Amino acid sequence: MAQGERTDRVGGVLLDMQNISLSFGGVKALTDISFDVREHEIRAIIGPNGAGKSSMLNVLNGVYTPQQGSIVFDGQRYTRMNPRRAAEMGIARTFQNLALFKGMSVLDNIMTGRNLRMKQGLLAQALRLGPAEREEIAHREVVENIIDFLELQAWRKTPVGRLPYGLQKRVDLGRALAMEPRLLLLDEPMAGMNMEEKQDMSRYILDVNDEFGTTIVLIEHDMGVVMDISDRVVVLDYGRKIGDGTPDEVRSNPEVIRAYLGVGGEMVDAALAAAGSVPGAAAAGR
Amino acid sequence: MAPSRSAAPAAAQTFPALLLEHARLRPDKPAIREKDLGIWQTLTWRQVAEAVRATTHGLAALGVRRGEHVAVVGENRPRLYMAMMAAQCLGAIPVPLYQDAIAQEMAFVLRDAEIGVVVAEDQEQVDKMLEVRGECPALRHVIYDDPRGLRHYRDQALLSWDELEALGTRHAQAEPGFFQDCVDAVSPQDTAAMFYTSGTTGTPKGVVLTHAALIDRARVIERMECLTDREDVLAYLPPAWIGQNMFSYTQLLVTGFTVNHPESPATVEIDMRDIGPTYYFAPPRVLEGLLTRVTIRMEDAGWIKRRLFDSCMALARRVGVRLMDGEPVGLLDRALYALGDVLIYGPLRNALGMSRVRVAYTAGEAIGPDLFAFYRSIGINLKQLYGSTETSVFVCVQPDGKVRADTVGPPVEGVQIRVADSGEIQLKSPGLFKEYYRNPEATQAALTEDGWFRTGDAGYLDEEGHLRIIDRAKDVGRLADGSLFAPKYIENKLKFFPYIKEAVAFGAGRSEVCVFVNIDLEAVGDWAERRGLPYAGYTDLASKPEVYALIGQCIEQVNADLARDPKLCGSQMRRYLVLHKELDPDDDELTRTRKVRRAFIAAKYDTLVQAMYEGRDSQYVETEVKYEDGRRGVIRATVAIADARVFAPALREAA
Amino acid sequence: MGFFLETLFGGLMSGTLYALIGLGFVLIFKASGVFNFAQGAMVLVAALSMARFSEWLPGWLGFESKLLANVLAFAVTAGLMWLLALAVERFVLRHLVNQEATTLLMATLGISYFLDGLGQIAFGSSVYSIDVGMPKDPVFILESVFEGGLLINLEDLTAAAVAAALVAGLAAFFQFTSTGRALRAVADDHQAAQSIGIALNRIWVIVWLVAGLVALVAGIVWGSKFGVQFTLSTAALRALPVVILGGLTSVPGAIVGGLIIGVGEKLSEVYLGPLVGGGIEIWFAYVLALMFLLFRPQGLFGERIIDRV
Amino acid sequence: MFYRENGQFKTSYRDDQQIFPIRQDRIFMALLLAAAFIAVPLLASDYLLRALLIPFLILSLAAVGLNILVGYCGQISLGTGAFMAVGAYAAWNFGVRIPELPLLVQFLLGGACATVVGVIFGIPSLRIRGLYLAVATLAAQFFVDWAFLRIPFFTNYSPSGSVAVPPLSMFGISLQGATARYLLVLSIVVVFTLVAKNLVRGAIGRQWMAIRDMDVAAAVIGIRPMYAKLTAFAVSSFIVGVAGALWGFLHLGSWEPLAFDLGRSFQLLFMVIIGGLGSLLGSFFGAAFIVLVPVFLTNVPHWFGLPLSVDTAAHIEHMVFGALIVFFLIAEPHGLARLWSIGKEKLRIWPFPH
Repeated sequence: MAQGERTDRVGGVLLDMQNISLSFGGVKALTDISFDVREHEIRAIIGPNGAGKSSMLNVLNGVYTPQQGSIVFDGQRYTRMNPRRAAEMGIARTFQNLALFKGMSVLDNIMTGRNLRMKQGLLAQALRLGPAEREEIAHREVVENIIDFLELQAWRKTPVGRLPYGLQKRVDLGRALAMEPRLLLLDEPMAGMNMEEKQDMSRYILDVNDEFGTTIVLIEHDMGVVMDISDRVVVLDYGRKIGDGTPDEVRSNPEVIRAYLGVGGEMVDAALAAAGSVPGAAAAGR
Repeated sequence: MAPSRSAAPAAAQTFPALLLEHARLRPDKPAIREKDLGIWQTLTWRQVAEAVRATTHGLAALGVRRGEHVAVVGENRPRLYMAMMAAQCLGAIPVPLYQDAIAQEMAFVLRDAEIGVVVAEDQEQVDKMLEVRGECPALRHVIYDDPRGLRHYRDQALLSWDELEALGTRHAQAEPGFFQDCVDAVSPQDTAAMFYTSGTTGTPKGVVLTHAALIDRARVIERMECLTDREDVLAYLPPAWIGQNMFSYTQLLVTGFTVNHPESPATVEIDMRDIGPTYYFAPPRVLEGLLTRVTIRMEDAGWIKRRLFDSCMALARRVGVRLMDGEPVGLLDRALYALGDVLIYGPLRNALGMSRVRVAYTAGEAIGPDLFAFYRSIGINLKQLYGSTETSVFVCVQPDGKVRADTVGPPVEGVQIRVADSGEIQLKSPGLFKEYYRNPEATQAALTEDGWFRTGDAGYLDEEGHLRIIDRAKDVGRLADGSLFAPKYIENKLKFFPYIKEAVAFGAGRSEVCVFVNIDLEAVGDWAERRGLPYAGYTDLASKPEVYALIGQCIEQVNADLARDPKLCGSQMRRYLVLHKELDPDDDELTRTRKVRRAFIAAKYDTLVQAMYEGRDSQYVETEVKYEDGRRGVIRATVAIADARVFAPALREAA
Repeated sequence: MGFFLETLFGGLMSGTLYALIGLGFVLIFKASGVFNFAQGAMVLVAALSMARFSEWLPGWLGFESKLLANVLAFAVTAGLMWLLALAVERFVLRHLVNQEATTLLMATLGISYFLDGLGQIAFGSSVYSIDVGMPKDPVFILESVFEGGLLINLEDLTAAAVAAALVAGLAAFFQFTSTGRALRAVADDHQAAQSIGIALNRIWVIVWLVAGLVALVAGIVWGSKFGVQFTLSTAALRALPVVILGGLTSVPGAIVGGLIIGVGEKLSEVYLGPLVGGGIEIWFAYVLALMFLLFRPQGLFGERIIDRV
Repeated sequence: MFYRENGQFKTSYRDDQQIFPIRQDRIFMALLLAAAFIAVPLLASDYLLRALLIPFLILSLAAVGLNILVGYCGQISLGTGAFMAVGAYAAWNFGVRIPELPLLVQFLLGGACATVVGVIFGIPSLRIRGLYLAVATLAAQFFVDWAFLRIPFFTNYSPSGSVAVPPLSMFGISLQGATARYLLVLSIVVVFTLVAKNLVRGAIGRQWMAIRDMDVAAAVIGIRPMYAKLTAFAVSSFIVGVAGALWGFLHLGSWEPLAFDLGRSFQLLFMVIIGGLGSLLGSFFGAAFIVLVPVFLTNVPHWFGLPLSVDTAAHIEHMVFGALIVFFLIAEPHGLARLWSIGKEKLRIWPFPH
């Protein structure tokens, strides 16, 4: 269960971003960025605020359309993506500023993640015919497994609005997992969490990667955690790629340090502290 | 269909036989439910029997032989239960381990019982096993129930439950008759299970219990409480603890009711409300916790509701218990109580998950009379029982209608009790253990030469034949005049008062009994505020004459109690004082588990002790204290000493 | 050709009316993000009170002068509008800060119902007239260009003039007065506005007052043309497409939109109506706006909406 | 207080997902239905049925329809009246032109037509949101009003422009009596409410709510906004259309476009607001409320012996509604339904406050 074994499992290139450039009315958000993601690996995109991390994700799953560059997913080349297609191809994501469905229960929120797989027609649903009910139940079972996996049992039927922030983050992850994605995009999964919550979250992320072999791309602010759980890291700064490689390579990259120095000492501390491992991650067998 | 009393005829004298009986008599009735994936997944007796058969073959395939020990470690989980059954079918001996024990503690047991195969619940337990494998040469296989996180474990010893069953089916094809042969080979006198006593003194001891012993006790209780196969039990305590094991495993197999396993420790309360068990068991601390939650939640209620609640509870205190005991109660009170039942008691029982409880037991430690009364008064048939691992739990049980807070009821069918001159309770019972595993000297020490079991508890049978536990035998002392002196007993009685946090009784070898008292700052502080009594901190409050009066009343009540008790009336408290500081583990006055260190305190506060026995009415002391931040300081105070009202033993006849 | 131009003029004229009402919508939306469905009701109430007071006051105070009557009535009504603004802020907006736009919309629906009821209880529900002495007689212009010239209604001209004046006034108000600037600030960003110490509540009162006055003017113009009655309130709804077309946040948008709609209505009514049984001006404006929306959801002059994730 | 949930554990998802998982609720519901189907017809007077219960039920149904659109899918609509009108006129036209058509089929066809119109006017919702959409739906209102007023075909060239339904009967049972009508309406309302419930608690319902709560996230997990919104419009206007047909056939008997004007649209909107957005139960509360207030307003003064003139009463009614809307939006944005569920929760955890 050591690092060695993990890296064996990492397969060929699943996603390849080629020379992506994106701008909003003249303002350049991303400039000619290329990087690839391999099957089963955990790939981190880090960088100071406004480095274009989120824009990167939004391009990845088709919320934004880049002016230049193309996305190669699983051998298929796309110059423009749209959310629906991304979802159908098996790309799921979580959101930085929780985008849960406030009015719905934890269960229903995660159930929505199954909608692409629910085929029963309007009429069948309206009359709750056998097939419709069976389908509902079949997917309920899948969702229950996710709830079990994320240890949300105690809140199954609570409206997500009433949950504490940390739990909502977990539900968000659960909703993405319900799509049984090949590629999972995590937008600052640990933003605004305390150390303990961060450790839990990193444990879940690793477990997802282990249990389901899901390829994961995550954006993070907290270098410490990222360095600990990711196989390779891309560093962005002002929409440009300034570093790419294993955590150690990145950590020793002078340009990276400079970028972080640029935004304040504590980030560097984080970067250096990153050497020390996160118990949560350790517990998960890393 | 009508609920049938355990139809498993006397023929079935072993657990395997019982299992097959139920599979035959009630194949489609639920045997084990588990809240899993959001619903109560149900296993019928047939399914259980089938799974056990496969598992038995599986264990056999792993080379488990008759008489070998098989460890089972985890929460209450159907598969762990079935593993125990399977082991028993093989004639092997299941040894449940405490799931929260650390690896090293387990290592001892694994070595002591030469465990070859462990059935573990999940990654957490598996990790422990792998950690100590080096020290346990015998350990060959670790079977796990929940594969989560174990996917990439490459250890040869590891085996998933499914793999085990697969092995089983193959083995079954090879030797079809095997299972039945094993089952038939098991005899009632064989060892059924081994429980390690948590070992307050020295290393844990393996208590060896036979099929006959366990099953006999369960049968007796089934008759006594008229248990049927319709009962629902919630298994939420460690299965390695004989109490839980008796209720949710032995009785399950004897009576054939349904045992329910909660989803996770975090959801026990919800699951309890879901299931609404009919047959319930809880140690006092659990009941205490529930009651506290109730009071706290009521705090925030509007005043109308609170008034209603308080008045209803008052009524309940007055008549509830008597109704429960079937004593005569005025018609008006009955009517009022019925109303209260709709408004408060019923909903309360529902909130506690006890609406359906027919029989509830508590045991393990002394239970406060108020706490005890609370549950009975709202219509929950809570009763005390007395027993231990060595006695297969049931020694004494309070029969319906004869329930009192301060006794544990009469010996149940088949149990003989005698009180040694030392005051120790000794007993004979069909449920008695065979021996301590590989520990003859301990076994010998536990039994008298004429074969009675030494409980190590001091007490006596009162005139109604109810057993009354006073104290641990070793703690019981005697006053100068030779009469019985049980400090813990007295201290507990005092501590049942909300105002008293700690108490230390002195008197061994002395003429009379005196006590130190620690007031409960919260309770007394609250009491003081309500009567507008200003105070500055603990020491100040403790020295108030009003407080002394308050504590005086408590002591008086206890004395009255003691006076009613022929054996203990001698040890009524003559004098008391309220300590000027709170007893504190940091000052070594309490153990980390908050048990008073009588000797240490006696030495430390010698001046006060002297003062009490010299009859002074106040004494100046300086005491060194350690603060949280490690600084040391000195508290100087003049501690008042008061006399307590005592009662003549005669008072009993008068009353 | 002449006929066409006449229709065109007619359209422009009624367009100014729509513009006036649209102006009310825009003002309030700009400053408080509220889509004020009650604008119509405000027009109705204003018109009613104007009509009635100008009729009552002479009796009460015993004077003859029509002019004076109108002036006083105007003053009184303006006062009423001020009270209304206060009330709305105090009892509604204050409690609905940071609510969703749709919630606020429904609130204003409530207000409009309330006003409809109140207005008619207070002032009665039959048809009244306002006479502020607007020249009614038609005139012919450009007789040199077309024979017979074009028939123009002076009244409409005046209305247009008034509208123009009002817009100019408002523009000036927004540009040059500190309050006006404050309003613009608020419109741009509530938080920011508060942080630089602009009291939202005060702003709201002012804005609703202004909107009230606009409503009053609209009421006068409209009322003196068609008479004052309940239908005014719903008639105002027909001005909604104006803001849709012009963009909710743009004053010029309201004007342009108003004119477009006005013209569109008249032309369609004249040239399209007969084919489908007439009366189409009721919905034409809406369908026009709707079509338009499909291509430019934020309206002619509205700001673009970008949603971030 | 009356809830005893111990032992009501669920051993299958089927049980767990039923509409009323708690036994006490099922009992209550059963009693309620029994009362509605048996007790009421026996006891209620003709006036009560015709003037209160029938309108209440039909408006409830319409509110249910509207609630699906506004409350569940978050697409505000001010054109409900129009869709009712379409339902009513369509049903009537089918009746007139194909006399042998059974009544129920007419109603359903009415609903179908309303669906078509609803979807057409729902298309803008794909591009525009909130306020703009609200205004857009007004277009439907005005257009439809106009169409039925000015296009003679729809009124089968009746000179007066108003239409009247012939004596109705169903399965040979005459529907002239108030009781018969009441029972028919009640049955239809119950059935459609059940259908609506099934939809909102199913996959499609979750899609609607997802769109309502956070449309970007919804799109990211593969929900097609177009599908979700248009189905909402379709289902909503179908139910509203049927309600419209019932309103015309079983309540009014004869009507003209005015019966379904903008006022009606607002009235229905008020119902769902006061009753509770996103709650079918709320639709019924809202309808009851809106039906009762006028009765109240007209009767109360009489009790105090000060008769109000009809239109004064009408004006006061306006004011009260207006005030109430604002009040509810401020005090309890989730309407009566929320109050109800709070009350229910309190009963469940009684005697504890939380």
